[in-house]
Amino acid sequence: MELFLYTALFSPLVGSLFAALFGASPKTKIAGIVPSALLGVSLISSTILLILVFTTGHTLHVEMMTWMATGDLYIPFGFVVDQVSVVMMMVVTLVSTVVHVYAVGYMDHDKGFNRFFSYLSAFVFSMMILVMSDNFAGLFIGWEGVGLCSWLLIGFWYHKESASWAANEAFIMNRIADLGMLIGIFLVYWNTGTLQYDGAFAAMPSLDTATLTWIGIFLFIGAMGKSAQFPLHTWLADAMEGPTPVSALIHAATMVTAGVYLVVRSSPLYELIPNVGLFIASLGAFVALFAASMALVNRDMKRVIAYSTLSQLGYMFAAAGLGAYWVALFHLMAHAFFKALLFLGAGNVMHAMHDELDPFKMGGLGKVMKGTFVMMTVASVALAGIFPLAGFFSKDLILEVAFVNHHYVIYAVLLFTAALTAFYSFRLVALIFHGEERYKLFGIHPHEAYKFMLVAMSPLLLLAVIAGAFKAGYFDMVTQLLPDTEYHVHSAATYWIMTIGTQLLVGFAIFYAYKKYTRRDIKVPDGTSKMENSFAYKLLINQYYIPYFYEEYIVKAYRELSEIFWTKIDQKIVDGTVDGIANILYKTGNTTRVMQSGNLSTMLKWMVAGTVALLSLAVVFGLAARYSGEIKSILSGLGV
Amino acid sequence: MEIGLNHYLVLSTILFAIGLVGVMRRKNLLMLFFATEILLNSVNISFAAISHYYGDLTGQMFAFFVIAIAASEVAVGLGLLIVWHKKHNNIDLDNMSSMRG
Amino acid sequence: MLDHILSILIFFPALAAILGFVVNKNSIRSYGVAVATVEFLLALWLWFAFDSNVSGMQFMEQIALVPAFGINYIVGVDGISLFIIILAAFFTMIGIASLGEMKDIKNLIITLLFLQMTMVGVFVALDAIVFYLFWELSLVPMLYIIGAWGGPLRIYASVKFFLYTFTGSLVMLVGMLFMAYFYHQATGDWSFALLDWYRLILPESFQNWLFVAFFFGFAIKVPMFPFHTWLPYAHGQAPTIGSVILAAILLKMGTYAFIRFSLPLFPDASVYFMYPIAVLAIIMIIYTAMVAYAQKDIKQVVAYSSVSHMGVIILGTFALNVEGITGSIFLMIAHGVVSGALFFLVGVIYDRRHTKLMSEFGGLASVMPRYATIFGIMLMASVGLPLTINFVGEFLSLLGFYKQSHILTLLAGTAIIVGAIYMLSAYKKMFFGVVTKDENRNLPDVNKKELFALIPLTVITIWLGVYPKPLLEPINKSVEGIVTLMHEKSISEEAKLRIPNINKDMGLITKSSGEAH
Amino acid sequence: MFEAIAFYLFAFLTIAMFYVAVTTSQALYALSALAAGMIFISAFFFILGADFLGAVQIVVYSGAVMALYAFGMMFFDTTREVKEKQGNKAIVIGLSSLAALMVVVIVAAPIVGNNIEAIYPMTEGVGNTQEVGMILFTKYLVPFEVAAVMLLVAMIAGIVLAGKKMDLSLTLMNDTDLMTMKEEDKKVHP
Repeated sequence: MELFLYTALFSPLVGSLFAALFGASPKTKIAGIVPSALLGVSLISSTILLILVFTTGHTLHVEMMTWMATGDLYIPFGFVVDQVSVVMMMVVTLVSTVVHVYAVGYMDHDKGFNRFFSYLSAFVFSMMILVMSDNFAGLFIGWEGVGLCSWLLIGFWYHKESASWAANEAFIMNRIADLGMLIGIFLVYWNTGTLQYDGAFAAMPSLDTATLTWIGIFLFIGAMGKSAQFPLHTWLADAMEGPTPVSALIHAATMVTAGVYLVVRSSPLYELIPNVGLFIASLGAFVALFAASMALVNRDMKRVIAYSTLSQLGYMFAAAGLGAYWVALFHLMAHAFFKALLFLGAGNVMHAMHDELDPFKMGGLGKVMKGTFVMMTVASVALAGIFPLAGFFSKDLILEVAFVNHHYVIYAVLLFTAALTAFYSFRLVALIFHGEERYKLFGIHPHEAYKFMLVAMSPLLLLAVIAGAFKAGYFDMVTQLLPDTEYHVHSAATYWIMTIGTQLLVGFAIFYAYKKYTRRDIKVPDGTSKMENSFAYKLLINQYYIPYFYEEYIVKAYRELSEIFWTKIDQKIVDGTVDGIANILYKTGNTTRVMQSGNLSTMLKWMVAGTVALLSLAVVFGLAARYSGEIKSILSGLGV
Repeated sequence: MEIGLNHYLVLSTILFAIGLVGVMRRKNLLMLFFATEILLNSVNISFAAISHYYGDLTGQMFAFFVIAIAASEVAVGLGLLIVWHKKHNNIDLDNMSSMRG
Repeated sequence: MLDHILSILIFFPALAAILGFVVNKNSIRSYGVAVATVEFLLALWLWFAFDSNVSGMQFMEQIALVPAFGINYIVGVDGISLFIIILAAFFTMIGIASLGEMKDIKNLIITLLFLQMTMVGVFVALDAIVFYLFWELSLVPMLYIIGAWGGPLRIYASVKFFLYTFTGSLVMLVGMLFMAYFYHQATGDWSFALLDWYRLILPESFQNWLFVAFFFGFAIKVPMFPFHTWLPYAHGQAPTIGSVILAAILLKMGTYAFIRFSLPLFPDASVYFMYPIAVLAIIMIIYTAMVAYAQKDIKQVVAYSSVSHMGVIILGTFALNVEGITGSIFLMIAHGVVSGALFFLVGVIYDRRHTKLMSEFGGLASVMPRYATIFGIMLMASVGLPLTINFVGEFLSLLGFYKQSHILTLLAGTAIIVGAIYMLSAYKKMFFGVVTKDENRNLPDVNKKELFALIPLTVITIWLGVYPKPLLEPINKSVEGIVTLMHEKSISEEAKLRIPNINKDMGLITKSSGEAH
Repeated sequence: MFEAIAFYLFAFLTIAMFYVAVTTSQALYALSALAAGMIFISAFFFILGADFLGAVQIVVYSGAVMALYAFGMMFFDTTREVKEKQGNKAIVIGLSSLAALMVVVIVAAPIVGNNIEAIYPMTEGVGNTQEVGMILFTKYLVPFEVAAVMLLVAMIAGIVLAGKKMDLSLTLMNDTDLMTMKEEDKKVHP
């Protein structure tokens, strides 16, 4: 069994190194095929492990080698395959295989083809480490590795200034959260003596709640950065600069969910500190609403989908915060499938429209791009949470959790956001695929993506539809590790009212979006219409002016402060004092040179002055020596 | 009114002060030499006085040697002065500053 | 042969240097490489023969120099100093091998070999006066390297470097003499041997004063916050090889001396001064990182970045527990490798364009892909990405210091953020974007000679990041020795509390690590 | 009683003479005042019982040194009075008076221990000159000889420096000057 574990883990690394060999040379097909194949192998070995864990129920725990061993600290490269990590492995490997195959088609005109695949496989490798590691330090390795690969991939088209800027922003913002994570890890080590999950979680109940709350908060700060929660969310929208397969893999399915995985993985800790859980849930609900509102008005197709990811992440954190870890994980899985599908569909549309992103400039593409149209509609329906598809089973479950735990405020917010989600996802679909062919005005003639790209997307389509069915089997497996609280509304009546109600609400939102955006007279908004100058619209289009605030008051302030530090303090003060001392010595030398002016009389005067000084000293000390007794008494009187 | 050692010492201090004034004030080197003579003599007086009041001849010994030194100093000093005079035909102190620091 | 290996390690390069005068000009380069390689092999042999589960000194040698005052030539190596010696030998070898075209290269190679002698000497000397001797001698070759082969402002930079460090070490010398005097008072006979001094327990007030005296000498060398202004000038004007050796090895003398001298000799003073020095270290980290961000010249960015990393090292040293000190020693070696490599890289681009201003470059990634990848790896290492060598050091140092104070570590932790900011913005200015200047259009990529230096450094950065055990084990063993010594020697109550008692927890160690297997 | 009168008289006279020597602008007045001052100082010596010293003072100082100065003065054209660029007087007067004050304070307040005992005690009844002779040639023989040598050196220096022709140092002159000098010598005494 260990063989499968190691293949699942290291095949992406092998694929990445293989592709890296061709790094500098121009596009070679092999550099794309081999990593995808290796990822297929990793997918197969993960499914075998899933079947093993699902059927027999016992987990794998293997230690490859020691990493750091000093004093009491002992950190091995240990890997564990238990219920939670096998689910994550499945999600990661499946989505990345699909994205790899898709990317072979998507990137074939790009001269950095080989480099792209080495970075993408490296990303999957670090994600696998993050998911499979058995201790916090291993998690941190994956954490930073994923951050590095996202920096490489966002900044893939480095000749674009905005791409490299977005890459740096993403990396630095993740770094800020990683500091919180690091402090959390230190707290865990110094309080429980070990960083292994099992050892640490076993020792945690004995700690006092104050330290536990601190550990919970710091670990959550780490999760916040990676999953782009409220204060650190601006990087996710800018990360759309990267190629679409990257957004599909990293900023929809895997990396952003790492934060949720962390919270789910440290569920024993968050069980002990419910108030932190409540904070996480309320922040999650807030972010859900916050992101959904921004998605309503955005005019860039990929950013709308990015904001919907952010909003769904809010849902997951809400569920995890309320203690329903298995629900959060389930929603994570389901969301990964249909969101990746949505992104890949968007990729097809982008290619067809020669990298044009504004949905208002498209329209009526449904006739031309039949396959993508079907896939994106099904994905949006799943996202909205209509009955048979995956979204219903995971998202509505979260609403139930909120309702059962009597957090009606969170329930209301999440319900309203569900409606918003339905509205903006179908606003997108309507604008792109229905209505009048506005693209003709811009002289673009779109064409459907390659056949094998659509085939590659089909597993995601299938899963988006049937993922809900796994709920039962998934539930028995995962709850062996996570707390298995059942969420049943006491009376069947309220249950039915609730579900039917949400379905109607969502249906109505979809219908309204369709009616509004498939009208004939839609034209590209050019800032004149009344709606655009309304305060709300301006607030939302500028993302509540948060990026402006960050740029103005943090980035610019930091730059000016460092400029001051350098020019003023470092050169003037610190260096100044050093050179000042040197100058003082030099100047005193100069002034005293006057004494030896060669003129005998002045020199004699100085001589006599010297003797007078010495004589006066003699007098003073003589007197002091003689009357020392009296002087001491006077001084002590003065209290010296 | 008994003349004590202090009187002599006060006297030699006054003379010494006058010598100092001379040394510092004079711009003419020859006059400067005169002033140094005064300094030396004032010291001699104190030597003699101390040797007298402490009944010890060492003071006088020193006085002799001081006189000997003074004599040779004047000899050499005047010689140099003459040589300087031949070269610059003035013995003004202010333009003798070739030994500037 | 084996028990005199340390003296050979010290004096072999010196003799070779003297012989170097005889070697004629055009074969001096191969002569230099040969000597450096032999030295490196000797160092490897030392590592091979080094027994890593002995915490005390190995390969000790003792020759009486001035018996009257107990000054004798004592040398010994333990886990702490072993790897810095190997690093010094390694860097001299790859430095000489990858020397570009320099004027009168013969004298340069001879000076480098002399520098090699002094470097090894500092790290093996166990007698205060011999240590001081090598400590001063190491300034002279560096003075020539910067002064003769440096940039336009070289005289100012080299004189400033020399005088600054020199005054610091004078204060240190006074400290040493006082220490010897106290030793004489306490035990009646004169001795400058460090191991005798370890057994001397001084009252607190003396410890504080002596600590301050030693602190000035070491702080200027590290360089710590207020005394760091010589470093940017020294790096700015030094030739590539000078900067590499200065950054990789010479900066480590200060921090090594803290661990070898200040901590064990004055445990109570170290505890007493822990917070002020920690605050200084934090200022060092954040302040110099921000200054690095404001720099226009890539070499200054790297110079200030090394000051920032030294801040983390100082923090680790003054964590006064095994994890912290081991982390700081490991970070010394890590910083040596990474900043050495970074200065090589800056040298590579300087040889091609003879300018270090970042505004001159842009879009180099497309012009020089191999150079960009190596620079990227080194950038990630210097920012402290896990699985690179720097992360292990930084992680352990910050972890160690966390036990002493939570808030200060949180502040020091911002090192990883501010570090990322200035390194990434420098990388973006140089490598990303479109090629604007046409001189950059056809710059040749990294050639074989430069790769000879860079590839081993990259391999070490990754290898020691993934598998640091071979280094961590001996360091850990020797540090445990020092920490137990400090714990027993410390008088004040607070010191007993701050410095962990290793052998009491011995039971705990076996239990927790056993159970974790 | 007599001694006090003599002391004050001579003291006043000496101070007056030296004051004149220092402040006059006429070189001649300065020289003569100085010589007179010397005489009065020798008078002090006699009062203090150091007869031999007084004699020596008169002979050497007033005689030889003053004579030397007289010759020296004739050499320099000091007939017209000497213009003195007066530096600011305040410093000069201030400094010297301060110095004098300091010394007086030190002497007056017996800070200096007064337990000096005589090394070579004066024995009563024996003539001062005899005693001086005895001590000079027994205890202070070496310094005496050294003083003699010093005087010899000073004499030779005086001659060499002040000699007419001798200031042209032979080593510094170049060959041509040497040749011309030789011809002149031949002409003067063939």
